[in-house]
Amino acid sequence: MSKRRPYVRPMGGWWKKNPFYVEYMVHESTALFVAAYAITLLVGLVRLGQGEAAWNGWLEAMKSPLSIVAHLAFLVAIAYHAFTWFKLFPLTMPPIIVNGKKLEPEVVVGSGWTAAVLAALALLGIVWRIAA
Amino acid sequence: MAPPVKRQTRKGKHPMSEQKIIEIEVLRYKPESDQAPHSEVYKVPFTDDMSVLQGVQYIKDNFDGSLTFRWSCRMAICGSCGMMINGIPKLSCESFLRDYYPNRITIEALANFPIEKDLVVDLSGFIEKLEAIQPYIIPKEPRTLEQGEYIQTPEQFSQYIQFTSCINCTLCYAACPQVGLNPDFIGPAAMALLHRYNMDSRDGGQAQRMELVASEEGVYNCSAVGYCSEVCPKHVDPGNAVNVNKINAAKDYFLRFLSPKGGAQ
Amino acid sequence: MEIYKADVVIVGGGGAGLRAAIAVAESDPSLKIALVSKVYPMRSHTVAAEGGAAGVKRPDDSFDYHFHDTVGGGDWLCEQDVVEYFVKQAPVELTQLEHWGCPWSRTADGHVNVRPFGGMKIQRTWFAADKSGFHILHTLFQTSIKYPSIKRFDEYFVVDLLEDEGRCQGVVAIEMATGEFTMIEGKSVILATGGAGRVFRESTLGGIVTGDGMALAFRHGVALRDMEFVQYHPTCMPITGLLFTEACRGEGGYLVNKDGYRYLQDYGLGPLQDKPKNKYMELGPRDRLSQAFWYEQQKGRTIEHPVMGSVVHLDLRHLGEAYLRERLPLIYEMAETFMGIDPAKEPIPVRAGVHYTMGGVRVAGNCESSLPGLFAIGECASVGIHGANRLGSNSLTELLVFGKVAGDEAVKKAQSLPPGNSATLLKQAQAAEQRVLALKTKTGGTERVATIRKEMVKSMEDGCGIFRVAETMQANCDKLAELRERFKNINLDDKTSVWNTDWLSAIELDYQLDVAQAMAHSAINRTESRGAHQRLDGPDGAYKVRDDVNFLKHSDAFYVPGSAPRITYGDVKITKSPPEVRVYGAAGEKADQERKASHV
Amino acid sequence: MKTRKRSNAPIFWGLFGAGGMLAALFGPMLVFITGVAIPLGLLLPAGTMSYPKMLAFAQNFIGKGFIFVIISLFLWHAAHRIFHSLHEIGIHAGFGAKLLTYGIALIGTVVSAVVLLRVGF
Ligand SMILES: Cc1cc2nc3c(=O)[nH]c(=O)nc-3n(C[C@H](O)[C@H](O)[C@H](O)COP(=O)(O)OP(=O)(O)OC[C@H]3O[C@@H](n4cnc5c(N)ncnc54)[C@H](O)[C@@H]3O)c2cc1C
Ligand code: SF4
Ligand code: F3S
Ligand code: FES
Repeated sequence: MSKRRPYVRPMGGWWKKNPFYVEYMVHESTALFVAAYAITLLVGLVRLGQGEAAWNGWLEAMKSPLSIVAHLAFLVAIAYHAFTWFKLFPLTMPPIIVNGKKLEPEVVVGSGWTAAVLAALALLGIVWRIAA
Repeated sequence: MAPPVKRQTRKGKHPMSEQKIIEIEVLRYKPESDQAPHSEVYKVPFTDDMSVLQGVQYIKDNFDGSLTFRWSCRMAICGSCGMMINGIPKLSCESFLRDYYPNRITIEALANFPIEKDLVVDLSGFIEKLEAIQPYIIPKEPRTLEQGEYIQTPEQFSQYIQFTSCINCTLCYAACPQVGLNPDFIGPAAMALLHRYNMDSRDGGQAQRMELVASEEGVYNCSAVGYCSEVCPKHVDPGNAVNVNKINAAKDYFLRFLSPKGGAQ
Repeated sequence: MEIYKADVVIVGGGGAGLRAAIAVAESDPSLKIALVSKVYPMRSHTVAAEGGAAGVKRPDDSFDYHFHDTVGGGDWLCEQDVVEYFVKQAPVELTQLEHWGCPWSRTADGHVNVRPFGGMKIQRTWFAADKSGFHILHTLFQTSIKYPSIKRFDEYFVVDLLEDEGRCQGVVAIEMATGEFTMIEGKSVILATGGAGRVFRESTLGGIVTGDGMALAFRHGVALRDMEFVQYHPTCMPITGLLFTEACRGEGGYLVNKDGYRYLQDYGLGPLQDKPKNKYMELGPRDRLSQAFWYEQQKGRTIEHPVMGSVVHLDLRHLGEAYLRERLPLIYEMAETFMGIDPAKEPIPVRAGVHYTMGGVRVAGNCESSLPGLFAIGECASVGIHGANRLGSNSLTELLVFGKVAGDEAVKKAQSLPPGNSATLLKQAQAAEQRVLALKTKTGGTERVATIRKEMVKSMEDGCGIFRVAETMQANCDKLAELRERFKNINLDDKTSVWNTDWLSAIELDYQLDVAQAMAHSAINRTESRGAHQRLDGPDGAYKVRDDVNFLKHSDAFYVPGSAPRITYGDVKITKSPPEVRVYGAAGEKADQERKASHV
Repeated sequence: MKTRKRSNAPIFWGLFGAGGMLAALFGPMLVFITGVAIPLGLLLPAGTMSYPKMLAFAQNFIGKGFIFVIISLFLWHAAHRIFHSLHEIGIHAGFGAKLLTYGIALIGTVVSAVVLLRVGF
């Protein structure tokens, strides 16, 4: 009879054990804010479908201090999402090889952030043009 | 080819001789008498050139011969001596006591593996995963020995060479929570090795290996935590291998509806 | 006891063992192979080899050159017929490894590249950066997974050989995870257990390199040949003994003493060369370079360091960071992490350390020992290609060439022999089990494993150093005899079954003491200087020179239970290279030319 | 050799990735526009999101597509991450967890599709 008795350590609370994991959990939790924002938009869309009064009601609700505070929180969380999303690119994307050399991770991440800023500005510009 | 070394080097240079005493707290587990692991603290005299491995050896040689751990090469190439050092998976032969002094240093068996005894973990699951990925050349164009070597251009060489540096130390498994949460997950190092063969211009086995990549034990267990690549002592970037293969597996998943033969079943 | 019936048992999962296993699996897939190793195969010490593997590659090279470099490098103590076979097979095997995926470093046009190495006339060392052994081992291990007939016994520790009807028929091993015994039967047994350098103190070798296979064969009456020849490598890290590969010099590194002087020019290796030149200066053979280090130390021209002791400098600075990172990445990292030195900015302090055992289990050219059915390959074997001094990069190739030979021979055996008598074998295995268990369970002893080990390595270093004299050699023999006695009084801290490394290291120590005795006694009996065995004594210093009249002979050490080994001598096979003066540098070149002239 | 079951994750993972990318590129600015700038009357012209403008936007092909993609992919992105996180904190991947995450995303997708179809072209 074998005297082996391998001991399996429990996983509970693993994410508290290392700052790296804590950060991971934080950036994962931005998903809650993305979901909340998407639902806000969905409600808006439904109201839009219900006619002008309903839509205006939604617009009004968006002005409540609670809503403003919530959206500021969404803004921070989703901006952090964007920040980490591109930061992970060297991990998640195939390496880009230029002249036989792998593009440095800093370059990849930097390009991602730049793209995000440009996309945001473009969006603002388009909205502006449609509105004007 | 080697990526830049991130590791810190010492300012003070050559090891100095004065002896200091460091406290080493070791998580001990004796399967034949202990219900669960417990810690023991040892006071170890050390010099600046001593690695954590040498600290542990000192304990075995002088205090308690029953302390159990794996080691061999002492030069960070055989991959035996991984431990959790202050909670971080590291090769104990290339971690130095001086970097922790005067604080106490805690040592534990690699996380996410069952502990067999003290610092020795059960690696059989990992070895099965290595074997499962078909880690050998499945020739694209077979060649006889008389025909000599395959030609491999620097570009072709650079595609896979990084993923050949894995020493199977399993630090990345200890770093990956998804391995802990689902022990069947094929995991970072095995995927890096799979990717190594897929990317080799001599190999034509990518389609054969897809079944595993795309399976329930495969790449989609990874949630891009990325700590695997962070702790890898050989800069293999196993996390990248896993994540790139998510893309490959997704292509295969959708394309199989289009192509007559399809990918994996 | 568990029983497993194999056709071929291979002990050792290093380069040699894996190559043999693949050879058997390829030539007859119906044979059952048991590959037994005390560590997972990819942890074997082959993993640490840095520089590369020799095999003729360039058009300006030839088998003849490789032959002469090897035989001359071995100070004519080589089996020349075996060397002839070896040099011819070398490129075949290295190409085979390429087909299996080994990432050899390449030239810009995609062909395998070769680098210069010490004692080689033309560059012919195939390399994979400075991790050649690592890549060879992992390639072989991964390739071995392809063959279902290879059953691995990973982390099984072999404690005895089984012998019946006058032939070797299997092994007994401890499953380390449980502490239980397994008998593995086989029609042939191949030992591939690696070297024994851990009987010394400062060495480039991993903790597992304890000479187990040598001791196993020795105890079964097989001779250990040429054990006095222990290679010191000239460029090791002080204290730890970690290796800075010869490729550092192959790539153009300099060795300088405390005055910044390239001292090798004073030791028959000059004149000074700027660029690496084969067989000159830093590319001389290891024995000569280590000896030069010793002389510098005697002359007070080494650098004295309070902790590291006497060192010289390995200077790589002129090669530049980019080149070093490409060609010697491991060396670069090792210098940084272990010593806090940036080799592109500072010279690396180095000293000579134990590196390789030229001797080993005596086998014929087909790798079979005097005990039928028992083969030996790799560093644990003495097949006769290294003689008195191995040339760097010949041993990795040896693993492949002779791994294949032994595999093929074992297949022939397995196909022609009937299965053994299991009952008799089991009885033997059980006796071995009792003997080995007794070491663990016995109480009342007072000696610790670590203490005896420490005294052994110290004594070996003093008695079997780069230069040797009768007095310290005798003291070493006496010390080892004393330690043998004290070993009987050993007491283990750990008496449990699961993963008992206290017990395993005691068994290893037992092996080491046998091997150490074989070395010590072979050394004291050889009253000449040849290759790695250099003496400073004798009447009027008579032993300082080579003595072909009396000692152009292999030494054979035989086990004598409870006593010092018996040493006898055997002939050396000479085919086409009669002994000459062994010279390098300009003198070597001149001798080469003279030889050529006399041949036409 | 062991036969392995093919994972269906590529679908969810693909949606997750697409949503994550959109959220990273446009998320912060969208939140700023709809949740901060418009309600507070900052920066953008008044009436930017007035009923006629928004209705027209929702009736336009591109506008319709944009709204649909943003809402549904944001939801799938979040659902996938939350599903994993539940697993990670020890609430294991059962049917309940799937219903709570992917279920909500599915409902959101269907609802937005229906509304967008109903507002006409
Ligand atoms: C630092 C270093 C650098 C080197 N560089 C070079 C070089 O550049 N070129 C070159 O040609 N040579 C080099 N060498 C030498 C060469 O690497 C070795 O001689 C060779 O690798 C030995 O291989 P092996 O297969 O015989 O043994 P190893 O690789 O040592 O394998 C021994 C195997 O036997 C097993 N084993 C041992 N005892 C037992 C037991 N009791 N029970 C079960 N299993 C057991 C072990 O587990 C292991 O698997 C170098 C050596 C060192 C140390
Ligand atoms: S990928 Fe890196 S961390 Fe993982 S086993 Fe290989 S070398 Fe170790
Ligand atoms: S840590 Fe684990 S989750 Fe993925 S990126 Fe690495 S395998
Ligand atoms: S002892 Fe080999 S990696 Fe540390």
